[in-house]
Amino acid sequence: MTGEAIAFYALAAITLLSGVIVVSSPNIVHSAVALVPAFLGVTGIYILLNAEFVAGVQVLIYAGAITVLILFVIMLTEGGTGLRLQQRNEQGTIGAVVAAAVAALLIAGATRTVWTPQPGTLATYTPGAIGQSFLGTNLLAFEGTSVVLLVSLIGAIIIARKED
Amino acid sequence: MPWYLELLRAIGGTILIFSGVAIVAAMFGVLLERKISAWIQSRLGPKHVGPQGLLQTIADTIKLIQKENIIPQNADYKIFASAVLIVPLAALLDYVVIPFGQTRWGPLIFRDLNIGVLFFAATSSLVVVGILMAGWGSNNKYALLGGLRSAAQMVSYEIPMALALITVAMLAGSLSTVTIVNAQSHLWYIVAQPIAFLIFVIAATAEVNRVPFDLVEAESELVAGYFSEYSGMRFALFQLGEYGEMFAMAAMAVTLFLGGWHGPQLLPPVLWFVIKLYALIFVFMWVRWTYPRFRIDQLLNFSWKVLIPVALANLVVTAFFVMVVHP
Amino acid sequence: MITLTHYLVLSALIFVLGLFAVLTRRNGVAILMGIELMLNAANINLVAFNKFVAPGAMQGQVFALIVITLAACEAAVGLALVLAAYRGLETIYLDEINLMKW
Amino acid sequence: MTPYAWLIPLFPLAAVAVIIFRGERLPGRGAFVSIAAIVLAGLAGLQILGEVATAGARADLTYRWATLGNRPLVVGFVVDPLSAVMLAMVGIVASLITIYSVGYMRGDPRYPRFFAYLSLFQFSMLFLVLADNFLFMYAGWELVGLCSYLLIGFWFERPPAARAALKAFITTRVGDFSMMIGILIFFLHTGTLSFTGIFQGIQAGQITGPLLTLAAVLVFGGAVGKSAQVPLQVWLPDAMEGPTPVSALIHAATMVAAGVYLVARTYPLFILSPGRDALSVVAWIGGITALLGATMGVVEDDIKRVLAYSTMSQLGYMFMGLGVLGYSAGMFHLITHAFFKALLFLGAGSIIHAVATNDMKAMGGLARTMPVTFWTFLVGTLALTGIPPFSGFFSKDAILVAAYAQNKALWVIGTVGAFITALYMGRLIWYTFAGSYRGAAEGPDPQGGHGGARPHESPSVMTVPLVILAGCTVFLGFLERPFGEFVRFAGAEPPPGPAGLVALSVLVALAGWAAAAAIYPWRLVSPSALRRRFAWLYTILVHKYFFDDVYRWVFLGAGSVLVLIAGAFDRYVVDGLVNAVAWLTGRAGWVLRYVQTGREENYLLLIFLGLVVIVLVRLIR
Repeated sequence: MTGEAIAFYALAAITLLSGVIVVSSPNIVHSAVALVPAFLGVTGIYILLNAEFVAGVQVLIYAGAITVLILFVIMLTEGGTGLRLQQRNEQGTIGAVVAAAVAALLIAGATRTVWTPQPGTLATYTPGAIGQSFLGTNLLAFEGTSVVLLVSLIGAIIIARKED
Repeated sequence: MPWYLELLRAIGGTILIFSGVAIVAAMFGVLLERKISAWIQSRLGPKHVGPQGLLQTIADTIKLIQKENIIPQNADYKIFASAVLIVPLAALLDYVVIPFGQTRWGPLIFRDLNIGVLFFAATSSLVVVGILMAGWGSNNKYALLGGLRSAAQMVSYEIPMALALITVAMLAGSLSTVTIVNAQSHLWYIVAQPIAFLIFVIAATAEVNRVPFDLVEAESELVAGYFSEYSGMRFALFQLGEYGEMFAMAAMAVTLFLGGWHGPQLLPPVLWFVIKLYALIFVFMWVRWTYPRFRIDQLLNFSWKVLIPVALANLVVTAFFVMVVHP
Repeated sequence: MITLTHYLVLSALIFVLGLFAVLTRRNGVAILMGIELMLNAANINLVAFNKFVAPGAMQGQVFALIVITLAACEAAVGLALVLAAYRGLETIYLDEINLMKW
Repeated sequence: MTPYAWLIPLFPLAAVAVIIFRGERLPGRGAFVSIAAIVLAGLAGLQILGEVATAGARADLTYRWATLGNRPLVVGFVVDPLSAVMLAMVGIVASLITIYSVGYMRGDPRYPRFFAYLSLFQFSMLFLVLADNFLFMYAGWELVGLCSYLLIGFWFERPPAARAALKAFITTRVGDFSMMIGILIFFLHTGTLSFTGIFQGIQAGQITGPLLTLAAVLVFGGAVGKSAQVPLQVWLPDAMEGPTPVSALIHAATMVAAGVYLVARTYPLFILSPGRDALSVVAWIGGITALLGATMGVVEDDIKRVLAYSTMSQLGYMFMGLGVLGYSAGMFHLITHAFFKALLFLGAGSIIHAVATNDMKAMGGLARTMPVTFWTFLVGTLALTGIPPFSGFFSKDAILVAAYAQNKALWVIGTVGAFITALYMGRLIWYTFAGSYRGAAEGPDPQGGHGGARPHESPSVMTVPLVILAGCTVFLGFLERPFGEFVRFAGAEPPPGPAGLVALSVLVALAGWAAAAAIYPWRLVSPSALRRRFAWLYTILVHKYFFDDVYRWVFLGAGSVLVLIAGAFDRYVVDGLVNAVAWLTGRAGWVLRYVQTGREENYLLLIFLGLVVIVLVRLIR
């Protein structure tokens, strides 16, 4: 067990355990709060993968913004007032079966494929390099994303505002 | 040794050491706050414990540790208890990337991350989660309202703050705090970017929930906001987190705009940093005891309708200068 | 030695957790949380493939960032929809929102 | 200047943009923009004409626009004597008419729009004139057609105007379609759309025999439609519903002459067709139209329609001239006709402006009240009827000489036409200007330009263009020889005719005047007696040779039967099928809708279930 393996397994455990709480907790607030360690675990995974900028953005957006947004909405809707006994719908069992089957297939596919790792040197993923890539080769995707961002911003405001 | 393990070690070390530093800073900060408020309000302030009341906070801390931890009857215990950890932890994480000074062996910093500023923004944004958890977990309407206000406020003010950070990073051409400080060896960015500095300080004041943006814990409206129900050591931890966050914000402002440890050769760099830090802290306290409080709608409007447009315009103008005028 | 497969299995498990949430939760917000988990799993894949299969490239991280951005969009719009539904129908439980059914 | 000729059409186009968007808010409601644009374009046109005439400047500005398959689509503009002359003519006439319109259209609620349309037309016409390929030519062709439609129907509140606009558009469309087919045939066989490329292709034998003749005639079909030749002449008289400056500009001077210009521009197509069959078609169509138009003019009472028939007939002369190898004669007649017919129309407009009616029988005695109009109108009439030394005499005479050398039958037709021309124009003059005013004493609306029981001379903004045009009319005729050397086509130079020929045609014209004088002022023969005596002829003429009726019967009658059948087919077979499908889908949906739970979880579950099943099946097989 190298340090890397220890870190990986610890982070995976954090992520998966929090994930289980997210999907299974009968209390929606607990689910939402459990998202934070799950996202932070994924952040750690990114750091293990040398993607520190992605990790920073992950914390900033997922843990810092999306979770807060989700908690906010829960508290503005019924999550803040009362608990429902029934959080799971009628297809819980078959859903679990299907999810398990998908998991089995995905894991089988991941483990049985022979991946040939490229031994090339890892690029230094500085923020500057990523920025160059965004405004260079991936400019179209960048612009498209910004348009989507703008549209969803406007759309969210229009959907959520009170009609008067 | 792979660098990610180094990072983990650095974080651990920061937490260990800065728990000490930050606790001391927070305790001293509380004392300072009381002294300054007293001075501004023409009172004397704490005076009996130790010389000139210097040991007052220590006494308070001991008192708080001794006190019973009261948990409200219908509180959500897990959330109620874990919220206490998140707030100070997030505040302490901020210190990882703050360069305190220059020594013979290099800058005095735990890790000079190349995403330093982003790291700072990310960790400081985590505080909101803790506050929301505290507000909801207390099962108290004042606490919940305080938590919700805090969430709205902090999410709103994170944006102008991040824009101000980006402006500075753009000028320095790096997200690394050490590089940014070194880039100011001749000219502090408060001169080049007065607007960004103002925006940062205003947003920082809002982020740490201080007057005039202290709606989250507005005593006259919400008792103590999200930590109304906390007592004893948990209350102390919240205080620690809050003051730690304030010191972190001030330190970041010093790093980004006031030239960090740079200063005339008279004093060692670390001392320069501390002087600037406390000057800024004094400004925060001065403002706190001088200004009245905003209304919640004024607060949110101010962020979305004034600060963000101004910050965006500033960003564009800066980008223009960086790219076109002075490449 | 942690290989690509480790990351892929982890991402598959996170994805399935998200899928399970989406399939079985009644609460609209919980379903959004499941979607966020699935997107995170996809991001792990992107970054892991970038490191192991195409070490010189940027695309994996770049697209992970784009996915994060789009996740933020999705969360904003989705939560706005949940709010609107709650305001109009007084429920965010998706099986109770059936005005247009049949 | 010549290399920048392509800029000329842009002046009016800019004016269109300015007037459309700012017109109502500009001082003088934007008319000056239009005037400035066309005057500038006209001056540039004159400058180019000068350069081409003196320095022999030429320009062929080509641009490779696109590649269709392996065929390059080369477009561009050409400046040569032909287009230079047309540029100058269009520029001058259009400038004068635009200035005139300021007076004529004063007070119209859609005043700026009128000038915008006028400028748009000028742009299109200049564009058409400069085109060096069929693509641009066709584009300009359609654009002038559009402007014609818009301007004929400018007063669209009046049902006849709206109907006339539609009629003009649809009738010319028939010709345009034929032209398009012709162009496509050429493109198919020579692989190019540029005129020179097609001419070279023909000389290289890429398209020969009857197909060449057919294609040339099809292209000529466009000219037939646009220039109102038999059998597509029916729209031109109705087009007189438009404002009179429009009639002068579009339906006398420029657009209808575009057909003639097209034939002149693509002259090699016709002259190279086997046995010059295509050229003969042009000549005969022109000759027939010349005669038919003139005869119909005799019985018409509407002053503008008389002029319209006259235009039609004169265009016939031009085609005839081109058809009998009188290339420069035909083109010269185009130019002189443009000036004197514009003059006549503007004079008629001035009259209509004064008396507020189109009916000649309600006029009379206007020579005294409107002296400027009368004298200029008389100049135009004399030119039209071919009295020396007015310009019409020279050009028409040249055509007749060419016809005499080539085809005696056409010469006879042309000469008879000249007689009738003098007859109906004399009738017009005497009805309008002589005698006493027969206009009703009841005054139409007292305010507005088109009113007043008492005829009066028009404002100078209208009379000055008349005088200038009259001056041109007088003076242009003496340019016959230089013109013939300037605009000519090798191989289409008719031999000089016998000397008596000129005298004969003058005599014929004078005879026409004399006959008119005998009938109208002197009453040697009463018009009504003539009408009774030749009742059958009168009926035919009044009904315009029954063209409209035949078209109505054939196209509307047969067409409506066809439409009925097609409608029934559509309703019962096509719609029936669609309805059956819809019914089936509806029933299926009625049953299957219970599958649509409207719940995302169910759908997603099925999607992933399906995914699992598909992957498993794939793994097992």
